[in-house]
Amino acid sequence: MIGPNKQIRAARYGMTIDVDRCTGCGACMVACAVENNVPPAHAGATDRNGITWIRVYKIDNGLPYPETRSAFIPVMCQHCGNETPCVHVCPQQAVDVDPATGVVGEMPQRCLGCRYCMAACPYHARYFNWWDPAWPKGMEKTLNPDVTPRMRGVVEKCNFCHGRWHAAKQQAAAEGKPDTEPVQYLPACAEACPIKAIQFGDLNDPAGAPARAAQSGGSFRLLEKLHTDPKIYYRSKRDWVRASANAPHPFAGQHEAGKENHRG
Amino acid sequence: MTSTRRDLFKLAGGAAVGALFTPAPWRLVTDTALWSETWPGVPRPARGEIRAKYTNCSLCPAGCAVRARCVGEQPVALMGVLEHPFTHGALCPFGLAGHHLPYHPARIAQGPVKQAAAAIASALARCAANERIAVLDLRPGRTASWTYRRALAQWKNGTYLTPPRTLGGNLAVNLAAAKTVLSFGTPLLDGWGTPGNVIAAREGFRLIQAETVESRTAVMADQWLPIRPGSEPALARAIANVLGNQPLHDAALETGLTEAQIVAAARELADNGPALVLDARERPEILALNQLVGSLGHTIVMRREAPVPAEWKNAVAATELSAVPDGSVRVLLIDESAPGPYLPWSAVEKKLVAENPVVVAFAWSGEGYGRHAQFVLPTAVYPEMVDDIPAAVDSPAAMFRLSAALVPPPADVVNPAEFVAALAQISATNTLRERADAIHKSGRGTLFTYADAKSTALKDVKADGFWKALNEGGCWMDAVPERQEIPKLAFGPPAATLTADNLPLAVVMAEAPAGLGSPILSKMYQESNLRLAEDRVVLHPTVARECGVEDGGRAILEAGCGRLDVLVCEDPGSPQGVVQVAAGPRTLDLCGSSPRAKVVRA
Amino acid sequence: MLPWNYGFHLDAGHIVFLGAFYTVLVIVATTLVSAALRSRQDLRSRKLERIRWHSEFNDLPARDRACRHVLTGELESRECPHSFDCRECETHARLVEGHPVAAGEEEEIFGMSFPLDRLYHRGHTWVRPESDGTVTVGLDDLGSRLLGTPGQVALPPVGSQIEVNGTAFRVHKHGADVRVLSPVEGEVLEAGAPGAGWYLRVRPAASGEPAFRHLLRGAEVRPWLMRELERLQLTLTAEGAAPALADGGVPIADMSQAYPQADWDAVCGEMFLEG
Amino acid sequence: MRGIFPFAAGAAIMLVAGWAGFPRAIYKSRPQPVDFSHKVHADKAGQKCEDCHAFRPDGTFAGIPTLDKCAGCHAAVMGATVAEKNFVEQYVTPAREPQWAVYARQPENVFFSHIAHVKRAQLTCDTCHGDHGASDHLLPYQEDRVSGYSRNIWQTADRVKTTRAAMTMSACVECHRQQGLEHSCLDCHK
Amino acid sequence: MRRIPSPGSTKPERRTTVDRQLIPRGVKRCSTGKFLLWILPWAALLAFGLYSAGLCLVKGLNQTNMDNRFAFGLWIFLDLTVIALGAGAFFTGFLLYILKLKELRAVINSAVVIGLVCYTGAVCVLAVDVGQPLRAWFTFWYPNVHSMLTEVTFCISCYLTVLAIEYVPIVLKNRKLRQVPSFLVFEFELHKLVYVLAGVGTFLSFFHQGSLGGLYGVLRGRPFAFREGFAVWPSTFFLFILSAAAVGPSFILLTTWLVEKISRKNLVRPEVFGLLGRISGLLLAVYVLAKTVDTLIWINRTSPEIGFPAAQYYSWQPFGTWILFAEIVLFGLVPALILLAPQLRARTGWLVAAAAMACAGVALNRFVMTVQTLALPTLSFDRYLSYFPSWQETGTFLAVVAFGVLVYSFSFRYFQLFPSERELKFGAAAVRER
Repeated sequence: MIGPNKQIRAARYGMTIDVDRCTGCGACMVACAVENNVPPAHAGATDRNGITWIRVYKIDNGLPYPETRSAFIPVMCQHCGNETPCVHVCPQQAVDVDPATGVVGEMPQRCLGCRYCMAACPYHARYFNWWDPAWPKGMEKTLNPDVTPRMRGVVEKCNFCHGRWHAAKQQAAAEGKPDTEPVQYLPACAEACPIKAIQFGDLNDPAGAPARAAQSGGSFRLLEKLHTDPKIYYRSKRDWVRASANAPHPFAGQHEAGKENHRG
Repeated sequence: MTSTRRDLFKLAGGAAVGALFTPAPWRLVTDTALWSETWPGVPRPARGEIRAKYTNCSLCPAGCAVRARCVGEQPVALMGVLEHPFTHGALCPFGLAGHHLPYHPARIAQGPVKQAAAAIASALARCAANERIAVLDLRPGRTASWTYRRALAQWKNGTYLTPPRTLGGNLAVNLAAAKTVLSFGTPLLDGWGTPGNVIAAREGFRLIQAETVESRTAVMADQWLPIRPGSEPALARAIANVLGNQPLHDAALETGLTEAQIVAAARELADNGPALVLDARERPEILALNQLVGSLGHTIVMRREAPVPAEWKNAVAATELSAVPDGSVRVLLIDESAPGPYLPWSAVEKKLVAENPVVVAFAWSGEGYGRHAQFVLPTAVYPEMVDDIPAAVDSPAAMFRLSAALVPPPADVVNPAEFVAALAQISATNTLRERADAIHKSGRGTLFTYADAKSTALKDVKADGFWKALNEGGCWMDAVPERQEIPKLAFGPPAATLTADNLPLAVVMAEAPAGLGSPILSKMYQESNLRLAEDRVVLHPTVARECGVEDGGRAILEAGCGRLDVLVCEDPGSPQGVVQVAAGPRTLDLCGSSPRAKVVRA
Repeated sequence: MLPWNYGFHLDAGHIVFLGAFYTVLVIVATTLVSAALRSRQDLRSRKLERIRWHSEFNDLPARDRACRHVLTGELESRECPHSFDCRECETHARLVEGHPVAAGEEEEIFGMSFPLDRLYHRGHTWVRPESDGTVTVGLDDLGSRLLGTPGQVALPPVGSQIEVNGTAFRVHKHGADVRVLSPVEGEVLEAGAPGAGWYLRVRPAASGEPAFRHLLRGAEVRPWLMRELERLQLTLTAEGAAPALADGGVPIADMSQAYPQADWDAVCGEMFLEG
Repeated sequence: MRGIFPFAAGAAIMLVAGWAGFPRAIYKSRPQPVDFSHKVHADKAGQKCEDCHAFRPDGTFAGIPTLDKCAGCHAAVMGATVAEKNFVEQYVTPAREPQWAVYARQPENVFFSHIAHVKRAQLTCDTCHGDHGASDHLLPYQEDRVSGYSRNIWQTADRVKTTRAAMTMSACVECHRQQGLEHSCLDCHK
Repeated sequence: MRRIPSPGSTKPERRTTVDRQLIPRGVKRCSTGKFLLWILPWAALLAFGLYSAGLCLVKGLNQTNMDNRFAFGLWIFLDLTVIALGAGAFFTGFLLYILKLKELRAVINSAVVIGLVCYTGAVCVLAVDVGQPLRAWFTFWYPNVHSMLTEVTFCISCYLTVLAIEYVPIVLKNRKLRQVPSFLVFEFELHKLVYVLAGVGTFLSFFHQGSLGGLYGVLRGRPFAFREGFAVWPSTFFLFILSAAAVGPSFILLTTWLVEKISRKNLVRPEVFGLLGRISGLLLAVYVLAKTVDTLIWINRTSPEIGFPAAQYYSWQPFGTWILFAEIVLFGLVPALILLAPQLRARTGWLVAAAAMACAGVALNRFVMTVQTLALPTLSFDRYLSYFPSWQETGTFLAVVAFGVLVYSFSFRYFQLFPSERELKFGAAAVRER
């Protein structure tokens, strides 16, 4: 990738998600699917091969009823900053990190569908088009023109609503603003979250909401130990929620081995 | 010259080598790769100018303000109107994808309109003196509801039926005033009332959620009281006893809570007022707690109805479904076009006459009462329909807002109100405008317009301007009178509790939208299991083992009114002795009136 | 992959990776091309026959590649490094210089006729110098008995060149297609016939002893023939001809008739040193 | 020499087919609905590109004007050309939008912002569109049968002679690289 | 040439079919009918497999049971296994042409065919396995040189080319084909240069076998597979090379033994079996040692350092520690010891059993690296899921097996795969005579 040699201020777009506010309503998932032209489930799709660029996991503290306490963790592409696991494995440069925005971008049209990046991603934030995308008859009229629908056989994932970024840049150009400053925009999930649990912005901007939230107490990132430097920060006051972000088995020993979250 | 096989090989070889030195193979290789981007099966989004249109979501009584992002005339995305003083820009997942509904595969486009009309006419002709023609309106209070009531007044036995409800009609909940909320299974943070308003008010009150399972609201509540299934009335009684300094008896045993928990909850209600008690099933004995904790006039208030034209006053009164004698309805028209609470079919069916009742459902899909009705007449669906949305349960002030059509409806849809009006031979073609004019004439309240996010006193707006604003995205909000009348709550007797015979599991209904949502909701229901789909049940692993079913396996849910094929999800966080089921029309029909069931291997 | 492709950067990774890739491609391509060029050159310089023989000689079992001096017992064990072309063999020259081959004593060996007036090739042909300086070429007695009365014989046209260990002529018999190796190098002058006792009359390319050094003669014939009969016996056993001929027995005139169930093609291939 | 003949013949046949026949066969040609003359509009009507091809307030490019824009002048026949007469009769009077084929229509996965190039980068129209604005006729729209891509965006006759498709990423990349504006795929792709 | 009919020939020539004429001279092959009977079930299997693969290509990969969690399934696992087993081709070539172990001439042709079959099959399955085969050339055109998969793609395709070129002399040596002079000469000249190809093949194989291991070793997001290493190569890179080299000869041994059993012929000398076994055992022992050291380093350092106690990987059933034991001891150390013990090696039963165990061990290793790696969740709240291949996946793979058997059967019938076969036949005849 060619670094920018024009004098621009690089952005590092990121999010802070307040887990203590998330009600798990699913608005982010739906808004994301609407925004990014993700088709509804094909007959036969399951939670294992359906596509949703952002998936809300229900996690719990591992205690038996009635001590069980749950929380919701929306997981999308974490836009890793450091040796991004997926970028280095792609055999044909279909994945890159934009130095100007920090967004890990994936080009479905370049993708060959080898799925190596999916094996590389510890967050399961990448989805493969097992089927031809199919919308019920007539519903293709509601597709967002700013995002191209993907064909089958390619991998796709969250790109912080790049269509919106393009639109915001274009708007900035129309307003005569210089292109040296990062544009302000909101991805669909952040906009749709009714309780505003998702804060989005430039993490390089210390005054920005996500940067401040990320600095505050109770902030954590998923699998920080792997040193992937994700740009999605989470917040929770609950210790067990923070613990679950990193440990492979946060509650091993509290209940029978092999217990898994069945409704995640 | 004779050619041999070897010459043929040579020719082919030469052709291959020659071809390699032309652009053809290389272009074809590139082109097929490009073709794989646009091959049939990948739709191309329409391009065009992007503009915003405004409307109000009519998918539930909340009526959230909506800004639609349109390409040309076609909405491609919906979002809330952030500046709206009441809905605050919040939109639930169903509302976010509402623009897909016209293309839902289950949509009905045509129906036997003439046959239905003829069947109704002939039924009316041979209607006995004690038999009724009734309209079941799932969302009362609309202008269409007034049309029904006016139309039904034309017949001797015309009866206007509504779902049973205590709050939401004349009684509204004022969450903004609440300091403590005790909720008995109400999905308060998951679609109850107006989500934007609830979220805005959430900081102001402490929420105690008494519910068997850890629902979405329970997760977010300040305190979750995991009570035994069906023990809500017992908990209410126990709290009443604490407040009345009576002994608790065996409440702790019955509810599965500790006495300390019950006492603490009661104390909190009493000491940290104004308090509010809500119940998902609006059981009178539970709502009566409000009287004890002094909510009336503070957190439960009287609400004026939006003004109506004077000439509409000649209308029948509303009757709750349960108040109608069994076997008395000859003709039943069910308006599902504005979704409301789904009443189990068994409760509706027993009101029909035994022989040859005529049941007509007005619906955009046949998934609700259409499964039971003789005639299903297609209606427009949001965002095609034009309808008004009365104030939601949590709005102390009356409201008037329109769900204006963003896309034109198909040609063959029926307007239920106009259909009924035509049967009764009254005029009902311009009722929304008439209502708007009546509101405008009252001069009360303010008009909030979405495009410019401005509030204007209604008296400063002209009648035409008001009508235009309502159609292009606006909301009228009544002024709240400073002095609240103290409402008199008429709480009925406790509902009879059902005993379990051979059905070992208590059914806990998970929240579900009324009616079908966009196909894209498969993200939540099917692909992520974030919410329970109608064909899934949740069991504790031990219970599943006892039932002989396994995670992800097929099973049959058996309840009082039949059986249903379901998929089993095991969840160690689910209580034992309970089966969690999504509250869809099918499951409600199955076990709505008797919340016990059993699960057997398919 | 190419510098003008999108995403190509001139960094260490690309240089090392693509450098290795192109090197491999070049090596493989060079190998292929040089093999093709060399074979073209071979065809042009009429090395076909020589290559065919080399290739077939290489495929012979080590036992069958034994040096003639091993057969006579002069050497313990030696594999022929010259594809039975003793004309270029220094070892042979040295040995022959020291101990010239003794003249043969008998014309009938194991009941077969091996006249002393001719030289024998290990592919069961003989060369008989004629008075006019030409030579005649024919099948030896064992060869004749193996083939019996040939079904079909394809002789080279008059005037064509044949070379040592190259194809002399082809014989079809009983499902066997036998390529008979040429014992001499030279121009075909006349074609004979099975009935005539000889098949080709050839003007040799060179004359004198060194030109025929590769052929067996005199006392060498007997040990060689003994070995050949052993081989024949083994071959017949292996190829399904049972019972084998008894020790000391005389091969009958047309052996293929005697062993109809034997894979005669394989037997002939083995005995005529063909792959 | 006879040995090489079949080989040479095969090679010759494919060379001719590949160089002469293939470029013709791969494209599907479609005439434009109206024989529009940019020249006439620029010269006689004295219009600039942006008079018809305008930007909307949100920065999007409106592209080919819709019929209302044309009908603003051509409500009735103004000139004497057959093309104009046909246009008025077939489109303006029955208020039917002409189905223009857009030479420069970008593939679905490309986000191209006109305003960023025109307003920010100060490129003139002819940098990419050539002298399209001075053309007298519209050339037929040529579409690659396999990929569905337009053959060129320049719409000038000399480009048609080349076999290489005009709409390639390399042309974009070349300029972006010079300008130091090449960051990632999603700069231009959507 | 002039043809002169023999005066004595009155009987018609014995008829020879084309099939007969193609079979090498002097070796015994079953009748055409019997051969067809053998071919038939494999051809049917191949047809079924091609149908399965066609379904996957036409309808898409939804025909498989793979999903977003098991993005790699049966195909990748078996591809890795098949490629490891096919390593016999490069390694035998290396031993024969570079290290001049002349005895291995007896199996080199067979090894080349096995290699070709394995690699062709693997590459074909990979072409079905990718979502957009039409774009497969992107990897060559726009390579990301930092990706192990790029290295694998380049090396495998190059090596497949090399194998195909190495296969050419075997084909051209066919009795009928070599009657064409240019074929004969080309075969001869190419065969003289085959050591170059063997060298290139060794280089390529070395790298792609390693890169296949590196494929998993570099996955930082999969602590189960992640390994430290040298420079850009994680330790799995070297372990894969070593294990492939170790089982390559074992697989050659196994297949040769199988062919001997099926064709009921002696094809190679027992010494060659012994030699193959010895080489395999030696390398296997080295591999087991290296693998043990690597596992210990991983358990005690690599994994805990990123916060994943290694024990927890084995708490997910059915992937208990037994799998580690089976992989290293049961199918690693045990066959290595058997192969290294001269007394045991001398007995065919032990030899073959040990070779089979070694092959099973490498298959298990590839299974662990593929399936277990993907099955274990990294995120604590992620689900642990299972996967079972669909019939289309199985069918596609069976096509590879059938294809392999068919190619090998035809090669065995018409080409000289075992140069010592004739010799051994005479040896047997001599024994019979005595």
